[in-house]
Amino acid sequence: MSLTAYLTLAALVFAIGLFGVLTRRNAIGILLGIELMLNAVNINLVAFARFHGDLLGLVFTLFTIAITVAEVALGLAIVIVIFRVRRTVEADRLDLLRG
Amino acid sequence: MTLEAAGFWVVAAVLLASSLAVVLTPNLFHAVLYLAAALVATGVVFLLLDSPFLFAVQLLLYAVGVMTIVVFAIMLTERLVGERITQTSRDLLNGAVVATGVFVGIAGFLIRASPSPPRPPLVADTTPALGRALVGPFAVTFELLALLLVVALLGALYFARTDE
Amino acid sequence: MPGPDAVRAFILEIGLGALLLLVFVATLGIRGAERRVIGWIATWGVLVLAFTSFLVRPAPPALGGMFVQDGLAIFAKRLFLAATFIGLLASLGNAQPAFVRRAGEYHLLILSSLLGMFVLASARDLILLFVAFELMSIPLYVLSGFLKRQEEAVEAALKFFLVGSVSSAVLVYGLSFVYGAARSTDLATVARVSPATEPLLALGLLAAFAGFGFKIAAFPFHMWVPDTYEAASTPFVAWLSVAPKAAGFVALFRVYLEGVGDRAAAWIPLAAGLATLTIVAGNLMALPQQNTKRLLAYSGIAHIGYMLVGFAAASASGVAMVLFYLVTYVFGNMGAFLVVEAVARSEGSEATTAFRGLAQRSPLLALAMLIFLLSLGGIPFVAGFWAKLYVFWAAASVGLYWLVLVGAVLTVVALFYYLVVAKRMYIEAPERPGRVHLSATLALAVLICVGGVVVLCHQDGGEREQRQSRAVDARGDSRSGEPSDPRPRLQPHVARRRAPRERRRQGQLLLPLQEQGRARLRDPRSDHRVLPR
Amino acid sequence: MTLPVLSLITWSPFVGALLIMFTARHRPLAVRLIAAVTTGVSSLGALWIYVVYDREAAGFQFYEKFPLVPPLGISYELGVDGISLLLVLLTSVIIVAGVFASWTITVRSQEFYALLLALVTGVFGVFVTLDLFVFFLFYELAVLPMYLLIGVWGSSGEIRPRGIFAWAYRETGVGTKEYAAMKLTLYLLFGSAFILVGIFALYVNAGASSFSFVDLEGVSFAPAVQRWVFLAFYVGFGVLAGIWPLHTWSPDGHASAPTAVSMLHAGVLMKLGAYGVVRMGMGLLPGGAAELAWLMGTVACVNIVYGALSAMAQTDLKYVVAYSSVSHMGIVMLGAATLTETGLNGSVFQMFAHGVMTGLFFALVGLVYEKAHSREIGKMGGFGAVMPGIATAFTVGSLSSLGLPATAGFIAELLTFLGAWRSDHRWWLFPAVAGTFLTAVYVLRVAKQIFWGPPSPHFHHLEDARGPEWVALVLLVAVLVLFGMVPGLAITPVDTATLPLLARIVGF
Amino acid sequence: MDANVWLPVLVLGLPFASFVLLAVVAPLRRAGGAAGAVSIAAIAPAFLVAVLVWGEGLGSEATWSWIPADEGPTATVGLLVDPLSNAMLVLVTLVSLLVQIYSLAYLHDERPASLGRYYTFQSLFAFSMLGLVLSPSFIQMFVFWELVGLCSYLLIGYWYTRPTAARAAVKAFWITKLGDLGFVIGIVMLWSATGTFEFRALFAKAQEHALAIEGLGTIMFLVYLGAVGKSAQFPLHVWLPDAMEGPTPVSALIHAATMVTAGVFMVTRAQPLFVLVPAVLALIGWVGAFTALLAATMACVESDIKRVLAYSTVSQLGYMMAAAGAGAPYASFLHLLTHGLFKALLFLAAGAVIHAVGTNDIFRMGGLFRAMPQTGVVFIVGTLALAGLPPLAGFFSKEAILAGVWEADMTGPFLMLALTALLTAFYMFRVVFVAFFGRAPAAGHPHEPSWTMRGPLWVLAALTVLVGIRLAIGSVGEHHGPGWLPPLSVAAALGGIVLAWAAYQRGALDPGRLAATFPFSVVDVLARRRYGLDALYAGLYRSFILGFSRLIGWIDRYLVDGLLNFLSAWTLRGGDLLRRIQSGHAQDYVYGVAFGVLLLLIWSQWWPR
Repeated sequence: MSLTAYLTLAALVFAIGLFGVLTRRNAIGILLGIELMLNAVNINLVAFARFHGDLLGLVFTLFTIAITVAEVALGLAIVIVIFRVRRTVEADRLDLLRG
Repeated sequence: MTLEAAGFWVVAAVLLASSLAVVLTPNLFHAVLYLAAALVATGVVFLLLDSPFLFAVQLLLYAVGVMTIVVFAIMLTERLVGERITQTSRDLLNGAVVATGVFVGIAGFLIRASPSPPRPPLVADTTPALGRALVGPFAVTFELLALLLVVALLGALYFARTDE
Repeated sequence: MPGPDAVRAFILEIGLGALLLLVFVATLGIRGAERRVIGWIATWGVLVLAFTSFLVRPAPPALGGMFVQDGLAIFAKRLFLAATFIGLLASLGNAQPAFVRRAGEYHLLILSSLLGMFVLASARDLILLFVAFELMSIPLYVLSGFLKRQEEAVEAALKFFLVGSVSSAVLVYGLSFVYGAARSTDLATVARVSPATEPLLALGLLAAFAGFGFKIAAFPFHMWVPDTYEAASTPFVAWLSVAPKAAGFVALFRVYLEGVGDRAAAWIPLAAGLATLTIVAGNLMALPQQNTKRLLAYSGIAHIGYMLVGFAAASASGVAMVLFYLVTYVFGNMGAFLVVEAVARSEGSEATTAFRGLAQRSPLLALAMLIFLLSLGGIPFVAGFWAKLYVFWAAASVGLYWLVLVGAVLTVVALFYYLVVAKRMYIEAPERPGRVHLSATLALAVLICVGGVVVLCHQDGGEREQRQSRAVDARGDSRSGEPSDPRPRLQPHVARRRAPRERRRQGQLLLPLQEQGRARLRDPRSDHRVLPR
Repeated sequence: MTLPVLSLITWSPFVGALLIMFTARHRPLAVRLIAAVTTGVSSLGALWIYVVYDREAAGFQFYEKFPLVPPLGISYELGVDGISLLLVLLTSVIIVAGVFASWTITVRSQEFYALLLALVTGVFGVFVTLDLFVFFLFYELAVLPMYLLIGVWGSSGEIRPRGIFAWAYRETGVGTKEYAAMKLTLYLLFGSAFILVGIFALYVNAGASSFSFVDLEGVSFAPAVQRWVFLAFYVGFGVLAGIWPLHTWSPDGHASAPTAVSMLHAGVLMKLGAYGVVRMGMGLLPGGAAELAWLMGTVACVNIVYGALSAMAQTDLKYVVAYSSVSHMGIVMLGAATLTETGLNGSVFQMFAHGVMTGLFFALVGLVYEKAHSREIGKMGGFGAVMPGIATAFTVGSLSSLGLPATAGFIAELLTFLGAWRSDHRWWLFPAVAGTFLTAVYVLRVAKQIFWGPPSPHFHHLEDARGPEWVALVLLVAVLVLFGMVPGLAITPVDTATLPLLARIVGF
Repeated sequence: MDANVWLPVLVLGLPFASFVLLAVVAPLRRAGGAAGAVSIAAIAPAFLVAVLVWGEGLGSEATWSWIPADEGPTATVGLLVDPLSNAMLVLVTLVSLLVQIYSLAYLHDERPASLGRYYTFQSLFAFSMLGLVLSPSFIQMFVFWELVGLCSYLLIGYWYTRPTAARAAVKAFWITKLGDLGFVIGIVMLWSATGTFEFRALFAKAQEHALAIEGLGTIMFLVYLGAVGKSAQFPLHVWLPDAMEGPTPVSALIHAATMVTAGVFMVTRAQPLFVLVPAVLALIGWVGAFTALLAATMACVESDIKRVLAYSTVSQLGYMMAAAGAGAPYASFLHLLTHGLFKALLFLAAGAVIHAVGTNDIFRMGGLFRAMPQTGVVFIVGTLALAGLPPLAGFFSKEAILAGVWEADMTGPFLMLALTALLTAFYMFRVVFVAFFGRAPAAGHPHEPSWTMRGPLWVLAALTVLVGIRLAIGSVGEHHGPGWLPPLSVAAALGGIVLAWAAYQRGALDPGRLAATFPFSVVDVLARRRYGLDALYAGLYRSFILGFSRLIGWIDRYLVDGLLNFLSAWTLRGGDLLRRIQSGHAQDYVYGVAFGVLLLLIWSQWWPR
């Protein structure tokens, strides 16, 4: 398969992830969307690395994965603390600050 | 159709389907499971791209690790709520339009891009080189990553602990 | 292993790392209310580092070119240190329990974010850049929700985190394309990308721009800003409003001016458009605000727009002007936030009405606030004026007169809301008598900001430029006999290190930056392709 | 080393402001005395240079220069020619009168005088500086204190929102002093944005690496630059000069401002706008001036007639005077637009004459307001019987305003008329002349309403001007009449400056 | 400086010194009587010097630079001393002197401060009027022209607490100013074309036929407009009757003898220029004659004694203008002088009457001759002079005018003027019969005035007679009219007198019934309404100027400023609307990012390829 195919696949996943982020109400659901977006990045990077015969992409991917994990962990912690304070994890209900 | 192509189509179908399921399914648990599927499918894509090491990382560290904490979080918040986690969605149409727009925008660039280069032959196993790179030129970056993880954990811990 | 040269390049980072360790150890060793000491340790440490930073000289690239310690980086680091010092100093007097008991976490997070900024300022490799970017960002999410019992604070943290994560995703998605197009993560290589793959590069840079746009809070990526500023603790917000933005701008310069070579001019319309949008939106949205912090948040967005004006000049002088703008912005904006902190502490309100009659209650504090507001408003005799002047100058030099006009006219709109605060302080009668009390450290921080705002206008109109123009003359390219060179004789910090080989024709502005890039290509050390194909 | 008399003039009030800020806390009399002395020093200096000024020689005299920022070509460069000489004199007259006219201010007088003096420094600075950049700084200094001066010490008018934009009126708070202060400040800064762009454009296009007026004067700019930069200057300075339709800040601002500030603002600051157009616009961009004179003159004609008619429609005394300024500034701009010697002399003369007369007006209006506590014309009447001195001074002011011979206003208008008919657009004469008639209509109508007629029982207790206030009134009236009878006092020096200016424009 | 110059300067300087003294030294002014003494002490020697100047027939011209300019002064000031100005000097100083003396008694009830103000203005007026007649240039004439207008304004409004006086003063100023607009435009154009304001230079050019300026007709017409306003020519005559709100001595001085004749004086002075434009000259003649007739008809229906005199002044000014227009400046000027004398006399006498009876209404007087015979006699002398009966002064000057007009082949004006002569005699004797010989009881307690008032009356009466005799015997009064003219003129005057006698003394004619019959009814109705001109002006003022100003005021506030407020309000509101995108929902913020990306992607269409 060509590089473009992989890139297109990644773009689709990216868009789907974005869609999830935009439409999910549950904060955890939103996080899942973000995961998908980052996943698309990894596909991109690996595909480029393979097609360029280059290793940097793979290195990049490793870092991305690690950072993603960190972000998810932190995000979930925030969700939990939100839940503790506000008794909800619905992002739309969190609108004390506005305007 | 080569084997690789066939594999790609299959994996792509699975990946896209599970991704869509992640964002569309009403049940959050199911969504997590679909995400696991999507991550595994991604791992398979890595495999198709001759990166077995990354496949492993993806599977072990990412899919499993992420899954675990997400499930924990769901358990934590759901149990306290005491209701089923069926989540409704916000306006799907707006999201779909914007997401499609972004995709079309990206695709426009992809189309304009020069024809993709031929896939070069695989020179050698990349894993050792990867390892060397991490302790070589990217050592400092790696250190920073470590710090980052520590800090993230510190933050997560700070939020999650209930003492005081 | 890195040699002495490399150590020289890393000296500030190493020092900061040591400070981190020190704070960490202190956190483990000290308990309860004694933790206040941690704040002092961190503050003193940052102060020492700040002094050290003035001793640091540009060093050759380290890590095979990934890490540079050039004029831009050093300047940025000084700026971060100054901002951090003021921010830490101001939060020393913060007696809220969360800050006393959790001082260890608080300072660790701030310092690690600072380290992220340091590396970001020096990173010339996409991977390092991204990691540094994240290292800078992740502590900020935590810090903005540091008052984790407060509904607003955690809400703000979640919003900040969500928008930030998505932006990070977009950023790294873009970076992946940049890498894909350039086949390298080295910015110098990026600058040489063959036109055949350019659409991908363009896509990558655009997407990455969104990520940076989030960090600097350009419209429409700014939306997390007001909520976060309103909810988070004020000294932190003061710092948040300047340091990460400065880092974002430095990264922008690295990627978009150094990293695109001859095509920098292509960014002019985009940056100009974004600048216009940001200025207009920021200023308009600030108009109806009643909460001073929110007001300053929106005004900060507008300021980002003004900096983008300098960025839009896409010229060496533009970079210099934006850097100067950042300096004045650090002092002016932090100062304003700190006065808000003082007043809010005393009055229990962050609304603009809390400022009523401040001029009669605490004339000096009111005067300080007035000076900050005037500086933010770009009024002569204070630093902000020179800053605006210089970015406009840079834009005018490349013929962006319309942008200058838009910017200048919207300054007037901005003055409206600044003057509303001034009105509260000076025209309206106080609601209750008595001075506004503020802690000594906070007062000192405010004083430093006042000093910065006032002194900068005296010095930087003159001395700095003078020095630079002397540098120009020394190079002997003042082109005697050709007096009609209309460009202001201003050279950016980034260019001071290496003299350009040739002066460019009008219209091609990025010479010094490109020269740097090219020089690196000739430098064998810059080749870090150690990896097998 | 000669005495840097221009610096002395400029900075003396500033020193006064500092002294007041730091030494005279809670001592109102000391505040006033410091103000009187420091402005007095400026005035003596102004008088001195006026007397000593070499009327045979053209060009800038009392020249001072030292570099501020050499690489950018910014320097502290002072000098006066005939035009600025006269305007410096005007400023000194007005500020001395202003200090005396506001002698009775009691609320926060320390800050009031300090701000007032700072503002005056800005005004002097604008008139004497020859460096465009420093000019801009002084310009801002002259504008900014206005916000607080009006906001704190001003008075609010009574305007009930009506008409199609009533909601906008409620939204913006029309009529209040805060509104007026804000409007004035923002409007003037809006104008200064154009000025700044213009200055940059000149600097960049000249390539001379200098902001010096003298240096830039030697550059001939490309026609497009001339046109656009002149337009920028015209709009930017024109805001301050009250050109239609950018004038609406001035009635509100002047009406809301305290007496001394109105005097200074209408009397001097509006001139500053006109001065900017003449000095910067016409002086540096002769081609642009020649090309756009039609615009200037036509707008000026609108100003004259429109301002007069608007003044007639007002019911608030201060608004009447303020609109009369709009009308009279039209004469100033018209005179400049004629591009003739007489016209330009008339323009400068009108700057002076209008400055004094409007200063007088605002001083009087301030006194009347202070005593009667009303600005509504309809509520006043018969004041002539109880305050004959004020009535007389008001009459003199009115007469000068309507261009009666033997007052300075006549000379200015006559010269402008002469210039107008000799310009390329003869028809300008007619609106200008019509303006004088309309002025006669509203000004006498107001004078009649306020000072004539049967004395109202409400106002029997009112008193005439007293003590220091007389100083202001007599000074202004005397200057008005003196320059009206001996116009050569002003025109001889002015002519030395206008001729070279015109030579460049015509020669372009 | 030789006597030719400094004597006239002295004449000019004395009142000026008096004015400055009174204006600056407030205590002196507030002393009232002392101020009057100062003023009189200044004008009396001025009068003597003026007589000396006139008697010696001095002539000179001196100018000094006034408004400097690069190539010679733009405007000069100076003196032009010639027979014309000399005669005016005498007239002005004389009437001024007499009026000032007269006023001492007339205004002795005034508060001292007011009286001081009065004499200050009087001095200023004397100075201004003298300056006007001595003007060597249009510009100086205009300067003093305006100054006398100012004095007129101030003195009409002398009793400024009276609303009517205030209104009349302002009206007078406005209407004359209206004419002055023409004047100033005219001289501006003239200067523009010739580069000078000076009469001598202009006349020289005119004589050399070097004044072939394009539009000279327009210029002279505009200059003439000034005279229309000042000399109360149709249609700008409406201010003069109202000006009677001022003290009567003021009316005598300013609104009869001197200031209102400034227009005539100017046209006379500038005759060499006017003759170059015959059309304008003809217009002047026609307008003058028409004014004369129109004013006469209005005088016939007026019952206010001062207003009758005012209309008669307008009418006589019309005479003068007609003569000037007919190219008989000499006649015009002669009439100016004689009219100055006898009209001042009439006004002062009327003042004495008013002073005595406390009313202006002739129908509330009656039989005054018995109570104040001296006043009656001088009034009748004046009336006869005005009616134009020989050998009084008026006869000869009127003769000269009629002759001049006839010889200029201006039949229309001539007929109008002749009719006016009849009417003049009629309305003047109407006053005489009603007020002095009427049977109605007089209001108040009529009595002869004090000597300070009577003195000036007798002096003027004597002069009226003496000048008439002088004209009768001397060659000065020679005229070249047709032989039938004097009888016709006398007949007209007598006819008017008889008519008045019949209607008001004898009762043979019922004036009311006469007025009701056609065509008199039309005239009567119109004249009583002042031919609607006042109403027209009031209407124009109210609807046009005030209405327009209200419109502009509205536009300014609600459109020009309104637009600004609208914009700023919308800016505020725009901010308010815009901040709604800040909905508070985290995902909407993500939408922001997504939109931003989309925006960038769309923008990239302009990406240079």
